[in-house]
Amino acid sequence: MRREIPLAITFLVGLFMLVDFFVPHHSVSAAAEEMKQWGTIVIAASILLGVGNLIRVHYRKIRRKQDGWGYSITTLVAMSVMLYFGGPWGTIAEGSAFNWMFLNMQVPLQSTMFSLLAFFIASAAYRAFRLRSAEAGLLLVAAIIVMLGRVPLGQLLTRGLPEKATLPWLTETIMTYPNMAAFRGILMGAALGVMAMGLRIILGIERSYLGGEK
Amino acid sequence: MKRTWLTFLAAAAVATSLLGAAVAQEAAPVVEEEVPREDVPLDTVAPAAPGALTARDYLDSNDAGDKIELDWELSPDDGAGSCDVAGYFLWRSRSASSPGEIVAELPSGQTHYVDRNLEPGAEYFYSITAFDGTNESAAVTCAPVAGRVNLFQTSRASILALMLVFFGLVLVFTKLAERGDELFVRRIPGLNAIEEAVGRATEMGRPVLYVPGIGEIDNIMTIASLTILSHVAKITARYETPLIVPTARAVVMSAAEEVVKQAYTEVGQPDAYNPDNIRYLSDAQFAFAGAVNGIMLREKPAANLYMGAFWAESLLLAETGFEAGAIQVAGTAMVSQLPFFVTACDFTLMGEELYAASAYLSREPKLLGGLKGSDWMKVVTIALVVLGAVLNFMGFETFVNWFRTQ
Amino acid sequence: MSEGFDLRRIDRRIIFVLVLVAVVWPLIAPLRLPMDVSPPVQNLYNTIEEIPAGSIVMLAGDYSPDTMPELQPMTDTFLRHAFRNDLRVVVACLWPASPPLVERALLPLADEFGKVDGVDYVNLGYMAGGTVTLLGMGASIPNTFPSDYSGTPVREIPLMQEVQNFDDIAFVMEISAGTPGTREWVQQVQSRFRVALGSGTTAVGAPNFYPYVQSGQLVGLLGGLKGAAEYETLLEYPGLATKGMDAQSVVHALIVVFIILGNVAYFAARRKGRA
Amino acid sequence: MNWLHMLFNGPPGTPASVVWGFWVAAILTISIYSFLYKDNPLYKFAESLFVGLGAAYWLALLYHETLVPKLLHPLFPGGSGDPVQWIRIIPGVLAVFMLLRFFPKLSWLSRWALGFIVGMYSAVNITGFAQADFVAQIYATMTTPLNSGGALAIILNVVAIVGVCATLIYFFFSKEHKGVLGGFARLGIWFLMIAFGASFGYTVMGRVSLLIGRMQFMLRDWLHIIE
Repeated sequence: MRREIPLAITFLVGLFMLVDFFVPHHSVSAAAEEMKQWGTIVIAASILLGVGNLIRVHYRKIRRKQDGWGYSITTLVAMSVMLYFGGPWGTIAEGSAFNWMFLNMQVPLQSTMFSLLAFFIASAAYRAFRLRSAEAGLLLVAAIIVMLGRVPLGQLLTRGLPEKATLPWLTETIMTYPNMAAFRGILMGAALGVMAMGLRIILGIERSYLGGEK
Repeated sequence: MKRTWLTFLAAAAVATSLLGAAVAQEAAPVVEEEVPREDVPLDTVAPAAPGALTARDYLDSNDAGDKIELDWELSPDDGAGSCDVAGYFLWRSRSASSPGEIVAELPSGQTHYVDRNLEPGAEYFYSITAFDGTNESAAVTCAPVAGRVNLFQTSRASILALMLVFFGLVLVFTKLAERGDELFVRRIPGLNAIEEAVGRATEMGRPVLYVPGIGEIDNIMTIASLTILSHVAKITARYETPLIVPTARAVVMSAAEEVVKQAYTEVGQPDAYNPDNIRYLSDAQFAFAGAVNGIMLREKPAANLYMGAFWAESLLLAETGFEAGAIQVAGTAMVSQLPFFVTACDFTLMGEELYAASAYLSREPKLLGGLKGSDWMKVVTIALVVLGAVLNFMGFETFVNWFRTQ
Repeated sequence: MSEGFDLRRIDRRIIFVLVLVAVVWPLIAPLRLPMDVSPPVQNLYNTIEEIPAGSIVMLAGDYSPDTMPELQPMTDTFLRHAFRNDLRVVVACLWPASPPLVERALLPLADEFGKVDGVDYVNLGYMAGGTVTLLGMGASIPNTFPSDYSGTPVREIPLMQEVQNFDDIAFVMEISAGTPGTREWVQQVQSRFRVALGSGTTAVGAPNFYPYVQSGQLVGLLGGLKGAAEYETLLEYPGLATKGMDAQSVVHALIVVFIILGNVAYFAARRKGRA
Repeated sequence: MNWLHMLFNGPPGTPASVVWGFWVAAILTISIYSFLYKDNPLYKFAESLFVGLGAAYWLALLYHETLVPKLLHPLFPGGSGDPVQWIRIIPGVLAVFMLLRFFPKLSWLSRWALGFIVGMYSAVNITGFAQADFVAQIYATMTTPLNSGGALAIILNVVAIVGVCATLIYFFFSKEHKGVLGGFARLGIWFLMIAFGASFGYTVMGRVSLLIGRMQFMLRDWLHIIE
């Protein structure tokens, strides 16, 4: 029973949502709408679960004094302070302490973290991106055209040439035809993969998401 | 069991198409009523009433029947005559006896409106008046009208049909695979590359590094990666080559432990399994990449295999591995990371190849069924695209328009 | 590997310093390179220009601070465009970090154009659920977002009295950094409810969406900082994106040089190794 | 002197909290960049700070923006005059079930909630992908204009149609890639490589833009060197 009920729920909810897509009748859509609102609530709970897990991991790390447990303290303290300002008793609006922490701590941390990649990509460009085959060569040539054609520099470099020989035109043509075609092929293939997976889940053939233990 | 399903799906397909055809007849427009025109001279009086008002079910056989489309002729004083029409009031009522309430105030010059969010299928009475800011003209009415309640979105018939064909293919092939039929899947060249890489590591007496990505355990790329890991582990177990598996997720680590341990047992080398080589490094993306790079520099693996879900760290890993001179084979369906793997690795399994490799190795019926079903659906797709393009070029649009979903 | 001086062995920190200089120098001393406009950006701009004044448009903010440099200028420029053309704006976010980021652009612009909260614009804030939330909005936007970002119930917001579902929205501008984002909006909203949809995405995502542009599922596409800069150019209001374009040009040139140099060094070393 | 004053007080009229904010942001930015020299405690500190703040932020937003308006208010409207929406007890129970995962003895109940979400997502994905990424793409490919727009446009459009088919053939696994099929597969890989090249170029562009954004913050908001 511990497996059958969830599988039945999955099947019924899935089937009903499929019907909702094809049948515009109001008796279906009214029920479906309320169910979608439930979906947002249950998904919120699943995110809560994720954050809860994070707390548990760091708590255990501190309790067992694992490597780097000091940093786990930082994590939990930072979290508590921010929650103190933004919890049920606090406010998250513009101008609040919570908002200040978001704008002046979270924003710079997160955006700087990812801007590191500019450096890494430059270093990899020099040290690892190789014309190891005809295919990789084609890739790099297309990449170089796009890199130059997508910035004002490309326009400057081919200024004066006929329109259809300029880097911006070449870039847009690559994007609109071969790039579009390949991505459309990938898109359709991926769509089939997702649909097959969805079918298996709704029919209960795929049940790994329920976890291992009985 | 599966046969019942197929029959059910086929029956559903037939039934829905018939139903769709039956319901799809367009609603006939309601005949409008002529209203005598009152010629009104000047601004102290109301403007002339608008011309004939027509109301009909919104011409879309796919809606829930909650929309009514209205058209009217301009008042003679709108843009002409005494030129004093400021706009129109559209009235709606559930009974013929009262004008009901104003549902819309429309600017002068407009002759069209779609009234929405009505009770599906209910009968409504509409009337329209012109106003000049102070005075309102006589009302023009039309016959009662009701939205048509549809049971099937006919514009989505092509989606349903192709979906059912595809689902049928997937289920048939899954059934065949379960029955033990030989389903041919070509060998993915990337698998040979993996085996060569492991072979070379053995020759050099150096370890193999296998990174299963930083996806969670429920990510299908991670799942595919674990299947390939099992294959790799069997080879390293036979050759007695150390296999290092760094992970970014605790759950993936325990899964990887299981997979590797079982692979070593299966080839009769349970003692060669070293649990210390399956490691959890860090959940944080860059910390994980940094730690893996550390392993590359210290333990000098001769083969680096990256299989699974990768994000921005792909670049850091492949660069360091390249620098260290290892043979590198990658596989991911993360399209934005593929370019970096292609240029920095010796071989790359791209997109669906990763899933195909895992189906090829595991021979699991549900994976094979999906793979074969998708394959033949691609054949159908190409045939449809070519046929459609030719017919469209020649001007036969009926066929092509059936695939239009909006 | 060959001995002695090897071009390939330079410390990567030298590369890092070069990149830093290539970014900072053009920011301090701008080169003012010319700007062209690509068709997907032009189409987006034209579509918005054709929306009648007074219509309600939606800004869907689905990004977080990490991609702000690319996407915040798009948010800014779209809101400026909408307010300039007297369009009313409903903001809805599927990413938790978006509401305050959009708010940061919204409040000063509303001041500048004299727009009133709740009448000319409303920020509905964040709602969990991703794709399911989008479908919920297709049925009822007020039921899906029962209150705005500051907690005011939608029934007390005048603008929301005119918004039931996507039938009331003339155009949706989706600012997207990943999932849920442009793909989900195309799948669940544009396809299902036939809304005109434009998208501003990170550069990383942009190539993936060209099939949607070709098919007309997206009326236009802003790809990365360049897309944002082109949009700023069309609106004749150059902002941070335009100012960043010089640095972008210089760094791209530097990276192209790195790729070429790296390959030359590699093949030279290989030839030497073989001989 | 003037510049130093600006650095610590901001342009005239700037509230102190804003200036302090810039300083905190700048210090955190530099902490992250210290990773470029090498991994170090300062970077690790900043990183763990980030994880904690991110989690707190998400929790607070979930509570204020989703759980209150969607669940708590409908069930406990208090003095607001709204009727109680009893039907929301169902998702409320499912949400509680979901959280029971933390208690090993009751964690099996969380599968009910999981089954609900997974079923809903699967169906919604099936129809979304089937319509937008499959049928709509077939339709768009079929209707690629082949008799207007001049010779070059027609050639490019034919290239696009061939490219879509060749890419699909490359990802076809039921036959060996030999003969004509092999030829098309080969063509498919060229299309893929050009697309990956484009993707490469765009990714470089994106990463560089992020760095430009940070530098604009450092040079403009914090140091007041640029406009």
